[in-house]
Amino acid sequence: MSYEPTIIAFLCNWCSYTGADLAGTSRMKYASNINIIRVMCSGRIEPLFVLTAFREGADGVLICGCHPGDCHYHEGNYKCLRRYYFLKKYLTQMGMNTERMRLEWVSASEGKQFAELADDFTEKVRNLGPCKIKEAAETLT
Amino acid sequence: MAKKEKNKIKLAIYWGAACGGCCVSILDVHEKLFDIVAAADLVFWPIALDFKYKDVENMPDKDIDVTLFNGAVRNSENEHMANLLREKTKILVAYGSCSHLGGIPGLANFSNREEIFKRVYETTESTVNPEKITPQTKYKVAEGELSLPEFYNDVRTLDQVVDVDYFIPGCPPQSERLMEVFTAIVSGAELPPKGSVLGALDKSQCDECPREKSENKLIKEFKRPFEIEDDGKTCFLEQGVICMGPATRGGCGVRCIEGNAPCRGCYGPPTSVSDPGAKMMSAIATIIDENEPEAIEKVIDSIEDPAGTFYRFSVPSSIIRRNIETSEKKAEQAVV
Amino acid sequence: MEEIRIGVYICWCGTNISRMVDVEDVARELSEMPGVVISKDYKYMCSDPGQALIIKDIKEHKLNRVVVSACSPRIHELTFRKALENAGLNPYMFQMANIREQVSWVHDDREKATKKAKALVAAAINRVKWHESLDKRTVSINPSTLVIGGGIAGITAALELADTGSPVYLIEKTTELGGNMAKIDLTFPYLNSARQIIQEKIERTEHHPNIHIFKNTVVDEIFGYIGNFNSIIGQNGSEIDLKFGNIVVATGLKPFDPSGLENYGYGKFPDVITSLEFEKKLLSGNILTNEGKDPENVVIIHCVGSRNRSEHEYCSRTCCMTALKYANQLRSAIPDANIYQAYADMRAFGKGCEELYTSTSRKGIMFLMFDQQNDLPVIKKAEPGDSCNMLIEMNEKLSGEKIEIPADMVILMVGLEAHEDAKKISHTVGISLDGNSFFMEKHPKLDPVATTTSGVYVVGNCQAPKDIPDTITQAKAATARIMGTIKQGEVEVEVITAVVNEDICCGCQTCIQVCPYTAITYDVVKGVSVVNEAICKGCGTCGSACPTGAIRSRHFTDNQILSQIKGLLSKSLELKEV
Amino acid sequence: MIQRVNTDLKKDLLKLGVKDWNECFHCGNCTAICPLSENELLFPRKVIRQAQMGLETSLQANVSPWMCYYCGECSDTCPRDANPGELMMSLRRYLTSIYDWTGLSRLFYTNKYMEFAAIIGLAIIVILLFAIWGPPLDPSLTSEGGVKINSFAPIKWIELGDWSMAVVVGALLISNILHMFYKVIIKPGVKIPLTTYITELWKLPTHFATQAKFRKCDAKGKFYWGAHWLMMTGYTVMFTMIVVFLPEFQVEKVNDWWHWQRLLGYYSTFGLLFGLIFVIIGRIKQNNQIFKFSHLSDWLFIIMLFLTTISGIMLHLFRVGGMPYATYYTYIAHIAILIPMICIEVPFSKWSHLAYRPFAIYFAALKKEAKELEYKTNLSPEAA
Repeated sequence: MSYEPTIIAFLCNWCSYTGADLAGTSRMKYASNINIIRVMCSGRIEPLFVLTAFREGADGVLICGCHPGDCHYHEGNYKCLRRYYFLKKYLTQMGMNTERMRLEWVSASEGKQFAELADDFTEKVRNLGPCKIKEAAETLT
Repeated sequence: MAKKEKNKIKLAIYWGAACGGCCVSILDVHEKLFDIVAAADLVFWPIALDFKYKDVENMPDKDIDVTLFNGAVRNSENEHMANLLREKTKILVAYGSCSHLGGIPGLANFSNREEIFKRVYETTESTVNPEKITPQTKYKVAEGELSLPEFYNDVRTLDQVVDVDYFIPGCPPQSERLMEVFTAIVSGAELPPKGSVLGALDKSQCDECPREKSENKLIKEFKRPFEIEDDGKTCFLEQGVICMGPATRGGCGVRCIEGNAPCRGCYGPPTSVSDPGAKMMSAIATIIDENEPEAIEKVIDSIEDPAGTFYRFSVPSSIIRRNIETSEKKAEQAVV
Repeated sequence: MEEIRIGVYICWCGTNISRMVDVEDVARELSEMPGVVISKDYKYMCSDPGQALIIKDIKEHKLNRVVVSACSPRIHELTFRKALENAGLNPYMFQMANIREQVSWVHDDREKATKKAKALVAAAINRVKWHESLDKRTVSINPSTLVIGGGIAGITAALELADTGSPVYLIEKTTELGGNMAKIDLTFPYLNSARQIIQEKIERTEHHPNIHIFKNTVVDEIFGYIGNFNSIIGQNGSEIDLKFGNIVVATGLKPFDPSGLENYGYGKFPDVITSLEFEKKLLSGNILTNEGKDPENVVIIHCVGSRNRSEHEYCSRTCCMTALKYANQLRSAIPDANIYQAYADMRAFGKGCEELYTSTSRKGIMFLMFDQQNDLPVIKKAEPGDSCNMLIEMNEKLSGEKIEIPADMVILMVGLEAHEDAKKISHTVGISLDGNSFFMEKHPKLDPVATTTSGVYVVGNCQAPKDIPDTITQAKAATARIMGTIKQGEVEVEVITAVVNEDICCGCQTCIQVCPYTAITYDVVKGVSVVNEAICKGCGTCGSACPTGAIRSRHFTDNQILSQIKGLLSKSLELKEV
Repeated sequence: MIQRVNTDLKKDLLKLGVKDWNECFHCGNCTAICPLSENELLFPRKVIRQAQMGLETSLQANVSPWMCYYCGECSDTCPRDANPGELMMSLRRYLTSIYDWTGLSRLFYTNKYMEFAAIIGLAIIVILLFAIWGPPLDPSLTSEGGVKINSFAPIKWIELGDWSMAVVVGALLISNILHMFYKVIIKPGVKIPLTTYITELWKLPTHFATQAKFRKCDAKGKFYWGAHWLMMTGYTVMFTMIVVFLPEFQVEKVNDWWHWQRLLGYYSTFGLLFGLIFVIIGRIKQNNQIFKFSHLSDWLFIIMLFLTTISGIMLHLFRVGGMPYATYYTYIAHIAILIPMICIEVPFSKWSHLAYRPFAIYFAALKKEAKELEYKTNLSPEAA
């Protein structure tokens, strides 16, 4: 069985989502494992979403926002950054490899960087193997 | 078996994996216990009355009107009784944090059975067990076969095992609240929709909290309660102490805060929140007053045990119910 | 609660999507999802017949939710929302799945692409179930406009607006109007005098009754939103409170500083000068070397700081033609001079430009080509015996020879780059910068004048390097847009805002400091937080920070996003075993 | 190697008659259309570029102008009317002036007064020599009825003059070719094994005799090659006969018309006349690219040759017709035209191309071999 990881990417509307669109309009090829969910700002992304994604079976979660200082809403990305580190610590405690979760800044002009990031992250998650959270949480033993 | 009086309801109380505090909280109604007894026949209450499981098994289905089930589901006995009582009961109430959210026993979900047994029966400082004897579910002796309930790998909430009608939160629930709910049930008033949390408020703790709150919530360092000189007036969060109040349902009468201790979240999340830990983590992370990764991590590191802090009472009911690493180990062992 | 009836539409986008995604299969499979009443595919959903199809179905099948799976919502979300509105449905009962930019254009395995498309559409279907009607909000428009920057772009915009009778506040950082255009002698391609053009405009601006000019002034902070911005600017020690409805950002750019490029020896050789320094010579009427002589050999080096990975990758657009302009001016000033154009590519697009190149190339001017990426010319000091001061060493591509050119004057055609304060300005007015620190337009093709912040327009060189006609065109386009909103008197604003559920809010006030716009205040009487929706821009940060779940980020609620995640994964997990 | 740009080269070339200097913008159409341009030696674009840029060394080492026979296709095709064909022609003048170490070539090309002065001066010297010596103007005929030409101009003296002129001119030409060799092969540092010099040597006589490349250039049937070949062979035959076989040629007894000497003489005369008339008409009518521009040196060359031919024909007719005085004066005139023509045109002017062309082809072949050798060495494992 060849394992294809499923990855959920939360992208902010202004920088990263536009950057992903740019990757599209530039016809840059990247792994089809990345599934994008749009939010207005990375500041909207909260642990609940990430945890739910893992619980529902995602193998990796990618979070992208504007570069520090470039947030469309001034500082939403910093809030995202703080939650990201918080979540990392919590997930480590829950015995999860936090490499399954990644935060990167992607600007609207960085279509190429997004495509490369998508490929790179997919490869990393592929190497980590399937995430067991769904299984662990739903199997009562 | 007590003779059924007219207009009296049949009430059962059972404890799963629990400390007994919930049962004590029922006793804590003091003289009002007479009101309860006047209104209800206690048909099953292992801590106080001598009934056998057989007696319950012999009851017709849905014979019991109300069962207050406290404690989490930890082993096969708990699970069996949960199923049995569900069968025999009209209104099954998850009573107290453990059956509601998993409670303190739920913290065991950070480990697995093997780890727990190893710790308890081998490595605790006071244990002398050179033969490494651990409990077995079945054991043959001359007199026949002895059996013990099976200790499960993880702790579950009641509603992860059976269908639950209502939840009364708290560790333990406040006796006053119990009486309110009990009175309501007995009076035959129209009950809220199934699945509701009874005996608590819709709003969270802060609504009742007498401490002074302001918008100055930015945090540079988290402190444990003993590390601050509490003025007894200012919101704990503003003093850098993690208080689960904002993400915890009110109704307990802010007892901990009245006692100058921050809320630990035993009443569980308000209706609008599914996973109190996730919400609280998000809120707390957002108000960290740093922008650089290293600085942020430093602030976070001042929280000793985030999972235990934010999910003190709710690990089994949370999104990531249990430690995935130990569960994976368990899975590996199973394969071997 | 009314029954949920969803219409799902999968767009072919000609072959753009259908080539890589089996759209018919997607439509067929998703028609089985609960709540889906009809599921169709169509060649071009955004076309008039495509929209008509949706409208017809909404009416016939009593649809109350619509999912369109096509291109990026950044392109056509508004189009389809309008269609819903035309069909009498609230426009927010709509969700788009982006299967072009995120699927067909970026993947090359048809099977996987189709599965991913299904997952994205399933996510949209799941999400749209939680959508709720949002009501339009309008705000009145203050007819005044703030123009930041007094160069040709800002002056043009200010004059256009002022001529229609609208008040304009023109803010200029320096002490003089005119910007870069006032520093140049002639314009290309027709070699008209730049000074004459700009001088007339400056005079008209300074005496215009509707234009209030603030020189020596910068804007530090702007509050508010489209139609109702305000800012406090300091002038002569006093503070003036300006109120305006729209903002034109026309802050221009600056020439690249070649000091860092060692190969050109700028700063080391006095006769290596930048284009703007050469303009100064032209304006003074004397083209002389540092020693006061007529230069015999002049080398004009193109693309200094442009089109190179180590400086700026973009083309600065104006330098080629300016270099040709210099060659013409030099030729007429010093007829015997040897003039060399060291260039990487000659870019002569635009009206009159190729003609300028052709006529210049016939004037005995030598065009030498070099490799701008890997092999730049190097300016060396000549030996004492040489008849010149400098030697320019380069690998000339057209001859394939390594050569050195004697020169006594070198003009560096420096590129154009964003001001260092672009970042600060972008924060002040709340717009984005692109990778080169130029202000980002709303859409590079469809809306090159507006920005992602309503009521803020970018014109001229602060958006990207451009020549004077393009700058003026953009300035006039922006003013046309602004005049449109002023005439309407009111404008629709963001409905995607945060809202506090007072029944849940416990008054912990965590949200208040989290808001970047101070849109949330604490209502002491009710003991709850309150969002000022006029100020709220809908980022959703407060919703994520609210520990009680009392704040809802409209159109991005927890339930909407969680359902989207669940819907996506329900389909996507099938992908795992390919 | 870094080449210093010679900013004055342009002015220099303009003096040598370069036309429309600024027009070329290196599109390369000329090179694409040229039937003679090959991968090994592409022209005219590259050499024009070198000339325009002032790359003296590269230009002087470049033999491609000699490869061009001026069919004019390039000039017809040029989108900017830069006349690349004519530039090649001008560059041949430039290269001739460079190869000539005496500097006379440059002097004559750039100063028409000096060129006229040299021609007229040499003619006067010839006439003066005859005058000083005072040849016997014997009006009587020999017993066979021939003019007593050998007593008028004794063969041994004429032969001595012939040979000394041939030696001087030859020495000048050979030294110029050696100079060309230096500029083309030695200075650019082309490394060629000795064997290659020998194996490629056959190209010299072959191209000299056949002008095969010109034929390729003339593929569209314009007869230029034929006319040129007739003229070239006629000239060569005549030159050889006069210098080597003078005793057979300058005879008092008129040979029968089928005698080989007379037949060859007629062939030469025909070849020269045909070619010259073709060229003169062409240059007057400017009926093709090749004739569109005529430098003074072009005219001088054909006029001198034409006059030499005409005077030679007249000399022959007077001799055959037994007209002693006419023969003697025509003889002096013929020599007075011939000597300046050969002395000026052969080493210093247009005639020199008869020698430079075959050598250019030879040198080009050497360079090509050298390049291939270098390529192979670079490919070999030792180099890696």
